[in-house]
Amino acid sequence: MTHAADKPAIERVTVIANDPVAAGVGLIVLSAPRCASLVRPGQFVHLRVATGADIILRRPFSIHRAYADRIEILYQILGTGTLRLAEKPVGDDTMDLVGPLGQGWRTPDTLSHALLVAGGLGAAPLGMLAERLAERGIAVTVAQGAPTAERLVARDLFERVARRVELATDDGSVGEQGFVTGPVSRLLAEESFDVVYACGPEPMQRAVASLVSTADAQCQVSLERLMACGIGACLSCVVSTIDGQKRACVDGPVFNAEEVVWNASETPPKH
Amino acid sequence: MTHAADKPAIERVTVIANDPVAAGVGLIVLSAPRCASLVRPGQFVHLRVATGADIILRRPFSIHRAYADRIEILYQILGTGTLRLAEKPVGDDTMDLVGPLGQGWRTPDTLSHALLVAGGLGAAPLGMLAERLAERGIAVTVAQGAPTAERLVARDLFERVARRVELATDDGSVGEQGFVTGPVSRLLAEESFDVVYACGPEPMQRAVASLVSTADAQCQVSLERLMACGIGACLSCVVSTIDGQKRACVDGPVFNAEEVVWNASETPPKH
Amino acid sequence: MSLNLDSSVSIGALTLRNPVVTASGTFASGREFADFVDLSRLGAVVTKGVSAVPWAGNASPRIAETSSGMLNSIGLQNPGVEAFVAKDLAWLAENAPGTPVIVNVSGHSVAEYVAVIERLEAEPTVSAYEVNISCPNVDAGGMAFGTDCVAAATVTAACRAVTDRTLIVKLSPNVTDIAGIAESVEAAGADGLSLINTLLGMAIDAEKRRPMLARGVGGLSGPAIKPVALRMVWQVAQRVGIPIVGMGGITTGTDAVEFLLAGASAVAVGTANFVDPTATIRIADGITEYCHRHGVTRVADLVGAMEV
Amino acid sequence: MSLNLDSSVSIGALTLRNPVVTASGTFASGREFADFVDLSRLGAVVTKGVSAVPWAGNASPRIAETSSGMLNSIGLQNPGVEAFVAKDLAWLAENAPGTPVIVNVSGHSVAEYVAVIERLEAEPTVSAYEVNISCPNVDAGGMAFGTDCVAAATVTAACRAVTDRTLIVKLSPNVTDIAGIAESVEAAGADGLSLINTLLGMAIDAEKRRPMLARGVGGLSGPAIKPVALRMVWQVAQRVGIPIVGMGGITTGTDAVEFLLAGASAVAVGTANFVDPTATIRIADGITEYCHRHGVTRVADLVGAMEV
Ligand SMILES: Cc1cc2nc3c(=O)[nH]c(=O)nc-3n(C[C@H](O)[C@H](O)[C@H](O)COP(=O)(O)OP(=O)(O)OC[C@H]3O[C@@H](n4cnc5c(N)ncnc54)[C@H](O)[C@@H]3O)c2cc1C
Ligand SMILES: Cc1cc2nc3c(=O)[nH]c(=O)nc-3n(C[C@H](O)[C@H](O)[C@H](O)COP(=O)(O)OP(=O)(O)OC[C@H]3O[C@@H](n4cnc5c(N)ncnc54)[C@H](O)[C@@H]3O)c2cc1C
Ligand SMILES: Cc1cc2nc3c(=O)[nH]c(=O)nc-3n(C[C@H](O)[C@H](O)[C@H](O)COP(=O)(O)O)c2cc1C
Ligand SMILES: Cc1cc2nc3c(=O)[nH]c(=O)nc-3n(C[C@H](O)[C@H](O)[C@H](O)COP(=O)(O)O)c2cc1C
Ligand code: FES
Ligand code: FES
Repeated sequence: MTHAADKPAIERVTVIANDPVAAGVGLIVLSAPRCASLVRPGQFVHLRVATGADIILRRPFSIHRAYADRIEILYQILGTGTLRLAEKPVGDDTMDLVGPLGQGWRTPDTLSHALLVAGGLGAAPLGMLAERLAERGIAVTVAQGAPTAERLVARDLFERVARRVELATDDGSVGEQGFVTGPVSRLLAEESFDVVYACGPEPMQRAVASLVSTADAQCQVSLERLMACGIGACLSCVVSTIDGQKRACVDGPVFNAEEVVWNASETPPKH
Repeated sequence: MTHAADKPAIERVTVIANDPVAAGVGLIVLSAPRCASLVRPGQFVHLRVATGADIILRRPFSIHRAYADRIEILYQILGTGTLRLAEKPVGDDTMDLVGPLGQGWRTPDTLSHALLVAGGLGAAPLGMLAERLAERGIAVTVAQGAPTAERLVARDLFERVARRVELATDDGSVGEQGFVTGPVSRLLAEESFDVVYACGPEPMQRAVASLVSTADAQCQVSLERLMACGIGACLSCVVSTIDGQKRACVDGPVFNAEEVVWNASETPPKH
Repeated sequence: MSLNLDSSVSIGALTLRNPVVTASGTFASGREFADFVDLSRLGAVVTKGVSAVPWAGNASPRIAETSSGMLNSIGLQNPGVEAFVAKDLAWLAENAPGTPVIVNVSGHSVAEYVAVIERLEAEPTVSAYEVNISCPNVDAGGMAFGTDCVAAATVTAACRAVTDRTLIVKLSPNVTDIAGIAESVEAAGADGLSLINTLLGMAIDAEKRRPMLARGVGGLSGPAIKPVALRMVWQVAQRVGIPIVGMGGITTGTDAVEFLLAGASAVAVGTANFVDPTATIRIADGITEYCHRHGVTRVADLVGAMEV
Repeated sequence: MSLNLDSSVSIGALTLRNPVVTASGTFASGREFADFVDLSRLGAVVTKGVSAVPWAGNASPRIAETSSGMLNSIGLQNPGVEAFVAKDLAWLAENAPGTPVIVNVSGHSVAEYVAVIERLEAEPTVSAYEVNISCPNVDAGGMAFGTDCVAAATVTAACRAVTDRTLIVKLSPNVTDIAGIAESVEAAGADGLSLINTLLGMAIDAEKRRPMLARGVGGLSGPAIKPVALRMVWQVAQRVGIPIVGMGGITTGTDAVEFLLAGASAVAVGTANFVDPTATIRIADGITEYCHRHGVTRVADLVGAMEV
């Protein structure tokens, strides 16, 4: 099988850095030249965290940033796999990835003003998008929410590239107190956007989608599902859509909000 | 349960050193204060090499040497567990042992001249014995055999403490060519020993035992069996004896040769 | 901290101070673990299999390691009921007086099972019997009794007839319909069920082109079988009224809680004892910790509390 | 280096260039793996389950990870035989012309199994059928057919009646006597058997007190089940004369050789495809390497070559 340039492949990775960025959240930098050169914002990798271990499945992670021969992954420690990921020392070369995978964020040529909505770890797949849009001279506004100020991961990145950043925290430690939907509705009222890109807990994405549906902007969401194969073969990652069942790994993870038939039971037990 | 001073216990260990000593053979030095202070020559530890791994059972290893707060294990890479052991970096503190376990070599007070017969990795449980006997001023003679000169592991230790060392290698690269039984029969003819301590492949131990039976010396052998629990509960390590089935882990691993009913099928598939 | 937690559970007339017992054959009769475990903290000691006369067990090798599990073909080696009474029961009476003793009973025939129980009726320190009709490692009897409803009921009824003590029957997972067998055993008078025994498996040495075990096949245990065990405990709990001792791969307190939620009233720890000789106590503490974290005041409230 | 090795094996009239095929439901119809695997190097592509009409499958979550394994309750979601012919068969004919296609057939009733085969008889690029009477993830039909000798024989005979192509029947491991079922299926006209399908299992979320899978139970696969699979392949091989496609946890070439030695004529790779998308080829290469190391010149010579 010839690896057509843009096709996913298995790639051995080396840990360049792996540091905590907030309580229970880490940022790992991996050397992965092929993936780094091919990945588009919103795509993910299926990472083999452990070999010879009691856990056998790969773990899917969005690519937070990509540059030169490196990719960055923002991860939250949820269970065995992410715990082992957090323990990987610099220089570790035991992991491999399958990627880049999935359909990323769609950025029409006509795009002139984008609103990025990040809830908690939802900031992960939006980092690279914000950077690439800014590079293209597209106006980027960000609405970010998290439980606490400390958990506003990637906030610096957003502050750096975005025209405007509105924050919300559950505890009000920074920005307005409450959910990110607060700033979002204000922004939708004050400004006009071509596309709204949302990622975070599914209820939050759903709420954002309904807010946007009343404004005249397109809304894209990145959905999480349990994934065995990550490449479209096992049907473990189904997403109910108005066109029937789709696969989050190959038809997504990014979907147009209008096509999604929201179904809480489909979301992974964790997150 | 109070840990009566000499009882086995679970002890977390730290890797002090771990280096190859011959092709496929390594020597690992572990910090294990309790075990180091209690162990008697010929005893072993049940080492948990991996946690969260696909292999769940502990691995039994003889204690090659013990001093201060340390124990040394001489290991041959045979499969998954020993391969992982060989990969343990200095400073690793993920392993724990259960030990010290089993009945070690018996050294009667009347003992004045001992013959130690080591075949290949059989040198492992004999190292500490040679040192302790020498410390007690008991004359130690060693007959050591291996496939090649390089595989005469612990040879330096034996040369250091033994009155006399006779070698045999399959390829004749050092000592006489052939099995260790050659030097053994010569030594039995030339000198007289109170006890012969033998460890190595079971056919070799059996051969040595029959040689000794004609001389008037006592013969002890250290037997290997597959072990699940290592503490006498599971009956996976049975040794056929003239007094019925015994357990290598608690009734052994050292047995008097005369009581052993040699049964090739009982020996582990490997070694 | 366990002051405000009632950890006790019941199996028939027998009350256990906590739900953690030992899985037969993995804990001998406790003596070998006394250096690691305070036996007075166990819900009960379930002894190794005891037969009317001494059994030599199977040829070696008797174990083989598999992914997240192990195979064994020990074959119920034991010195017979008389030696058991003289050595093990006596030792337990002296060293773990407060801990219930559940004797695991083996037999090649109905008569042999009955003979063991009849002999033990004379022993005041026996609290209950666990009749093993599911050992995959003996030719006659053993699993054969556990794979057929009629045979299972026959053994159960015969044992029931000779004792008023709590009678637990241990079921084989190597069947099409374990719940059906469970119902027959309940109808035949069992006070409780324990499941699962090992799954019949095989390991092969490709280099030598031989089975790893001298016997060829053996019983699979350990974390690998936990999903099958949970499913069977849950299925059986839906269909019978008597309490269940659940087992199969239990290694942590969370594993144990999963079995309770599936419908087990108690849990047995087996293979985990080989990996960590203190496993039973660690698991009991884990259950306590879970209860405190979830505001559970009676462990018994967890039994069958899964929402499906 | 494989020049001097004959890797071909036969299942009925069908000859495979090597013994490695894909396990149904883990490889879709090959398209998704084309980026990783040279499909022309596979012994055959065994497709996902195909039914007469589209099936929606089960609710999510549909998978759960377990020790050295995974549970799935996909439920044979598929677009039905017409869509399969139009999309998958056409794609395979164009992109893997030299590779035999074995269609895995699903049904809720005998009539549905027959309907799928009758429709596919018109398709020249179908080499064989694998009739799945063992899916634990559908309520009607599915496993029910695979757990009863009579029902299994009925489905087999009905399928046999409508095709002369190689007919393989896939057996369920969730039975007391798989060899007995195998004999009935052989007697009913099957050309081959494949085993094992998944073991029925369950995973529980202790924190949420809910099953991990929306369906509650699911099928256990992966290395955890290899010992059970090897035992069943070996038991069945002793009792039937037709070839066996062995599967269950195969992850390495050595695993595959173990199944051949136990009596399988071919091996299927399932869950391993999720861990390593190139697993099938790696395993085929591993078998070749083993043969060279052991001086084996025909892979077929390994079939059933275990000394017991
Ligand atoms: C397309 C995609 C992109 C993702 N990007 C990120 C990211 O950038 N950063 C991040 O922290 N997490 C991300 N996740 C979630 C991440 O995959 C899970 O947190 C992770 O798999 C948990 O593994 P674990 O072993 O720690 O948890 P465990 O609960 O022990 O895992 C058990 C099983 O459940 C699966 N699982 C558990 N939670 C999730 C989940 N939320 N989504 C998918 N599978 C899950 C695991 O993969 C494993 O198979 C993403 C998920 C998807 C589908
Ligand atoms: C009392 C005793 C003392 C020992 N002392 C030493 C020593 O000092 N140095 C040394 O190199 N080896 C020693 N061994 C052998 C050592 O335990 C095995 O080589 C080791 O367990 C192999 O593990 P593995 O995972 O690498 O091999 P694998 O073959 O992958 O192991 C698979 C299973 O078989 C068991 N096993 C395989 N070979 C043996 C064997 N020969 N003996 C016991 N179990 C085995 C493993 O423990 C494991 O349970 C001793 C064995 C015993 C019983
Ligand atoms: C080495 C060994 C010996 C066993 N002996 C017995 C026995 O004598 N009687 C019995 O009923 N079960 C016996 N079993 C089965 C266990 O009691 C238990 O049912 C099974 O191992 C599953 O639990 P686990 O996965 O926690 O080990 C034995 C299991 C092992 C591993
Ligand atoms: C996600 C998944 C889907 C499956 N779908 C099917 C199917 O459609 N038809 C079938 O006969 N078997 C199906 N199986 C069973 C496999 O083909 C195979 O029999 C089983 O997984 C054991 O092999 P393994 O351990 O290598 O995965 C499926 C297995 C998995 C894991
Ligand atoms: S993860 Fe397998 S199809 Fe999406
Ligand atoms: S290893 Fe368990 S009794 Fe010896």
